[in-house]
Amino acid sequence: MGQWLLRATARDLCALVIPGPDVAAAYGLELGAAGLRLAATPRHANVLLIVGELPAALADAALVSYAQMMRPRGCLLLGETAPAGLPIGAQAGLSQSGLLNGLGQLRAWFCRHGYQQQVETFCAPLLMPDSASDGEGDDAGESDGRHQPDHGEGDNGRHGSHGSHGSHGSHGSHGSHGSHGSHENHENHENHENHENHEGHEGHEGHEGHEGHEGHGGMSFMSMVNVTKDLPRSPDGLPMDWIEVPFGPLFPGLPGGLSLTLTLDGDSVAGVKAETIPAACLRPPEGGFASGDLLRAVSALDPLTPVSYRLLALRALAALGATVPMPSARRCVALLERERVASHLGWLALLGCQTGFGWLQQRARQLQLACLRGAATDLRVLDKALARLERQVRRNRLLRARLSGLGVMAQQASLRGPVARACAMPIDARTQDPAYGELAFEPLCREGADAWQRLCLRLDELRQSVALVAATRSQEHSDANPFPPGTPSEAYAGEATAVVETPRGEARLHLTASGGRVTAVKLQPPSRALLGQLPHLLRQQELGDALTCVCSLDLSPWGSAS
Amino acid sequence: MNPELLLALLTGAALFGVGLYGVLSQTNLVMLMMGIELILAGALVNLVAFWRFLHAESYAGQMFVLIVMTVMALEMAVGFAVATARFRTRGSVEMEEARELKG
Amino acid sequence: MQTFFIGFFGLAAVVFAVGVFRTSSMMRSALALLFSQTALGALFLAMQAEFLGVLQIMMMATEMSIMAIFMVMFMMDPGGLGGMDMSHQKRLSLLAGLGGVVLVTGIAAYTQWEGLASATEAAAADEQIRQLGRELLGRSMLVFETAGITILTAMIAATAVAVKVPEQGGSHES
Amino acid sequence: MSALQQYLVLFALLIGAIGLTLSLYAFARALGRTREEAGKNVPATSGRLSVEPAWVRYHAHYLGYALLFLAFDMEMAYMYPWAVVFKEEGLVALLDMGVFLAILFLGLLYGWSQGALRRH
Amino acid sequence: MNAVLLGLGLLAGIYAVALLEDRLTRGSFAPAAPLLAGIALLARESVVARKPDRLLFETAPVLLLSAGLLAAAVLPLSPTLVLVDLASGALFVNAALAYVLVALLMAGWGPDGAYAMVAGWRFLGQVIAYSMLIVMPITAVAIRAESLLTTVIVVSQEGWWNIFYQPLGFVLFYIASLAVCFLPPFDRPIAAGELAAGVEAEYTGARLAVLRLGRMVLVVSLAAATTVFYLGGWQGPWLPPWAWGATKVLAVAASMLLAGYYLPRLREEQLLAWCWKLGIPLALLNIFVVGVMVLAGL
Repeated sequence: MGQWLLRATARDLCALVIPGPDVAAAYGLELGAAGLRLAATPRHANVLLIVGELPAALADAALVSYAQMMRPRGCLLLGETAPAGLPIGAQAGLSQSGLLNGLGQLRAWFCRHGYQQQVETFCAPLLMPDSASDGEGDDAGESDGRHQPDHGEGDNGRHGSHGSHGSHGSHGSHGSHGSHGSHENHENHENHENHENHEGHEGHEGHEGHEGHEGHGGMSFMSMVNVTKDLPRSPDGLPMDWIEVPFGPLFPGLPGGLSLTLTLDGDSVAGVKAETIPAACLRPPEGGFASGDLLRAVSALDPLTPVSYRLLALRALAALGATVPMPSARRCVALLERERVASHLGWLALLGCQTGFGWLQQRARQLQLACLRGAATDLRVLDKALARLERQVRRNRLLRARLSGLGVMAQQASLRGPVARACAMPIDARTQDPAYGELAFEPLCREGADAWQRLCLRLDELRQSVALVAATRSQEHSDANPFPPGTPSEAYAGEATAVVETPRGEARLHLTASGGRVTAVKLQPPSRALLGQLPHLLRQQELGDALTCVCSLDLSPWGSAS
Repeated sequence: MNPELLLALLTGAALFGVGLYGVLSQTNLVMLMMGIELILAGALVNLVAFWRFLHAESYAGQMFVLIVMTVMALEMAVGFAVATARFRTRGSVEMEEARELKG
Repeated sequence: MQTFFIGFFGLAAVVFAVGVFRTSSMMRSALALLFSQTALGALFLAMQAEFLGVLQIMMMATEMSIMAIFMVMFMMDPGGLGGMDMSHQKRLSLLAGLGGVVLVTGIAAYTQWEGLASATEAAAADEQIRQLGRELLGRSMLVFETAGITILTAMIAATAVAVKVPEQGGSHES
Repeated sequence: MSALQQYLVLFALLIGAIGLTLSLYAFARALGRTREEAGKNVPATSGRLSVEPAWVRYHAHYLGYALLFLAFDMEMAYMYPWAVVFKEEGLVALLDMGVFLAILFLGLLYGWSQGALRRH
Repeated sequence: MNAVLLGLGLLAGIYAVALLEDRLTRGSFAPAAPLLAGIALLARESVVARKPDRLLFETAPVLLLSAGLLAAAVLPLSPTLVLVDLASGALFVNAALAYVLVALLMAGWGPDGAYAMVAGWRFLGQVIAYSMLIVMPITAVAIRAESLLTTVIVVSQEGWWNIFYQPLGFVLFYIASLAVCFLPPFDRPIAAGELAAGVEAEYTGARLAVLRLGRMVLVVSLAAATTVFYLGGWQGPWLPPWAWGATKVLAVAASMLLAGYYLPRLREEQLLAWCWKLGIPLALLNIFVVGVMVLAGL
């Protein structure tokens, strides 16, 4: 019976992808074809799929998510290094065949380990402070549906403000509050003169302010007027409690790795905090980067657009005076444009996921993967498919109604990339590139600056990019690595800057070098200016609209703060 | 004596009692309205019981039930509207405080 | 059988009603009221008032859910995390409540209901709805139209009181 | 089937649904119990441990709609009995309900004009 | 006997719906997938989030399932295949559906999780708009049938199905039923992209299985309601009545799922405004038009 069940479980794998399905797709992984379902939350997943190397922030998220998954659960690592403390069920290479192979291993692993009696309890140091505040596993057990009434008495002083004790109140075990100092008020309460005394409980305001959410602290009777007096008011004049809710780093509707913390007033956004993944790897080691290391570090910076970043590093090194293994100018155009097509399609898939547009999500993902497979797809076929997709999307009245008027950007000098071009600002680093000049490249622009115009602009650019690739008539590589082999020479010094128009806008790399070693690296990634715009852009938007806004900007969380 | 009728009337009486307790004991406008809802619910039970066990042929009884239901809904609509307005201006819907602020 | 179910749902309604004031969680309180009303609907069904029963079950579900919105919006501690008590003059209220129950029960018990009854067999359920419809369009037409006017008044009152936002520092927008 | 028997069947269906659920739970429980682990029971918020309790005074931005609904919904109570006898009563029924609905619609229009029909 | 047949029919319907939904979300077809998913859920652990309102948390899945089942109980598959032919059947469907809202509200509040709570409240907003569009078109159907009995409603459509007699009512009812069973484009309470599964987010293992089962039952029930009220129920040539009934229910369910696949989710603002400013006046107009048509003897 157990074996039979496990075999059934092993055939139904539901994965939570870290850093996110967008990154997996950028690596060319077809998750659906491998039989995986995607989970929106770790609660519903039984496979934690780790794609590539995780930066520290995401490694923590992986641990937390793993802890929140239900047993039987397994972890599949595609890549080399696993986050510390995570039990790995299966490991394989970072490719489609690796994925299939790894899933096979994982299924076998499930059948072997699924219902083992002696399993170790998973625990990471990161989870501990929290578990202490909630009492050891008080609710996890299905033991009898009631909490032990006496748990955590010793922690009162520290955790009272969480209201963790209050939760017992709702289970009828009122007795457990006896020890709580402020509880006396209860008993006196029948006598309603006490009401006028509520100012006497000022002492509690302290522990209230500590949480910032007055609603929770109250063990004593407090005047509602006092509580609401200082609360911020919503536009309709009601003083409500606001909560901070994390969206990300593993939120399905946002680029994987981007962490938004939204302050929600009901379902309106009252405040935004955005965190990205710090590019720790760009800090030069003792004595500076060797050029090969720099090349590796920069191109691994953003898994969404590895080609652009590699090209950026190559150009920067070339500008320093190094001899670099650079592909021909035409070939560079082809590579960049192909990546732009794939990236825009990946963005469309994310938009589809965010707006619940199933068809768009799947179609765009298919085309993205086809585009990434390179030689396997004929350009004309791709162009035709894109034309169809474009027609369908543009014709969709509901999508238009959803996106129109959302996230209108003001023209600003700091804007770059498609967002700027949708604001009628023809800013494009490609115009300075002579190779593009030969192909008579003109940047496309649109007016309106809302999410719908950004969508339209990206659709236009998709077609334009396919046309550019076709115009270069460069030989398609079936090779995984389209760049010529070899490492740059080590003879250079001085300072230089290189610019590449990545799919999200212009990325600028500034290198300082001496004696053939790069001693300082300064990267200006394309999404930085936009991150600063978020609080203004999302203010008082409805939650769904706010997330669509963020999605429409196509932020990349990678390497944003160096 | 018809036991069904008595049972229904007892239910109505109990609901009325609970509602009355709520109206008198709650300090809060919203909770107070729940008490009123319960009192009206008690009335509903009695009306239906009277219709069923006394005058099953007269549909004015059922009509009366519809009217009471309407009253329940409207009481809520207006009550909550008042609560919203009060909350917006005073930051509270406590009845005690309402008195306090007035005096 | 009918007696049993009348008693059962009556008891359920009362138990839920008591629950309304016995919990510190606003959500529980609102839902207890909801299920109290649902039990009443079932009680109506047991009393063969089918249309009224189903109507009660339907109407109260949405109306009491809306009540939950306002409970959660305006009460200090909607989760009941603090176990706060928000009542006053408890003993007095309890006495008044009990007094009310005793009084009403007394009246119910000592009235000679048999003398008041005229017909005690309920018509078939679909016939009832039809009869109610005829009543609505016949004798009770004015009552019905008055109900309409009342609803209109309530709508206007609710809108006027609750929706208009007092201007404050020009910060209000849609 | 008499009306009371019909209600009994519906009630039995309700009990049956509860029974089905309980038996599914019992089956799942028989397969093994949940292991208590740190962090497992914290509400999932996309890869971060959520600290704050979510039970707050939630701002329902559609409260204008909710208030109108409370009143407007009552029309249903009258419409069903009316609909059933519509054919036999004829024009009277149409006019009666026409007036009633016109009155209600007026209320809706008033709410609309005052901005109750929008997010606040 | 009838009950068993209806139960089997319902099971088949649920399986078909689950299959199609799996096909749409994953993009590949696997006939055993829903079964495996169900087994996997039952075989998995089930956890209650810390500090929950346990009573509400546990009741919600049962209530959702019961609401769906009760709605289905009064809808006929053929003249004889109906569990309970209730005299106010059409109203009873509404009453049962109202508890979907209550169930989701409970599921949202119960676990004390932010995503779930926002999702629960949003669904309330959605339902108080769209439940009107369920109720009002049914009134127009009842006008024509002169009864609330679901079987009589089907018979009243002899020759001229309601979808042709009152197309406006059909469209409104269809859209509203999408909203009530929170299928896309109205799936805001369980949207992955907006709230990471929202109401379902804290449900795991067997509890999630029951919650999802409840939703499937709901979809089938609403498809059956659409069939009974607008598509002439079991009526049709050549095939036996039950076959027609089943075919129509499945077709409607499939169309409901497919509609969401090709449409993006609505914005809350538009969702509410369109319903109140467009849907309700149209529903009233529909009632009036049907009334006039009935009086004119059409």
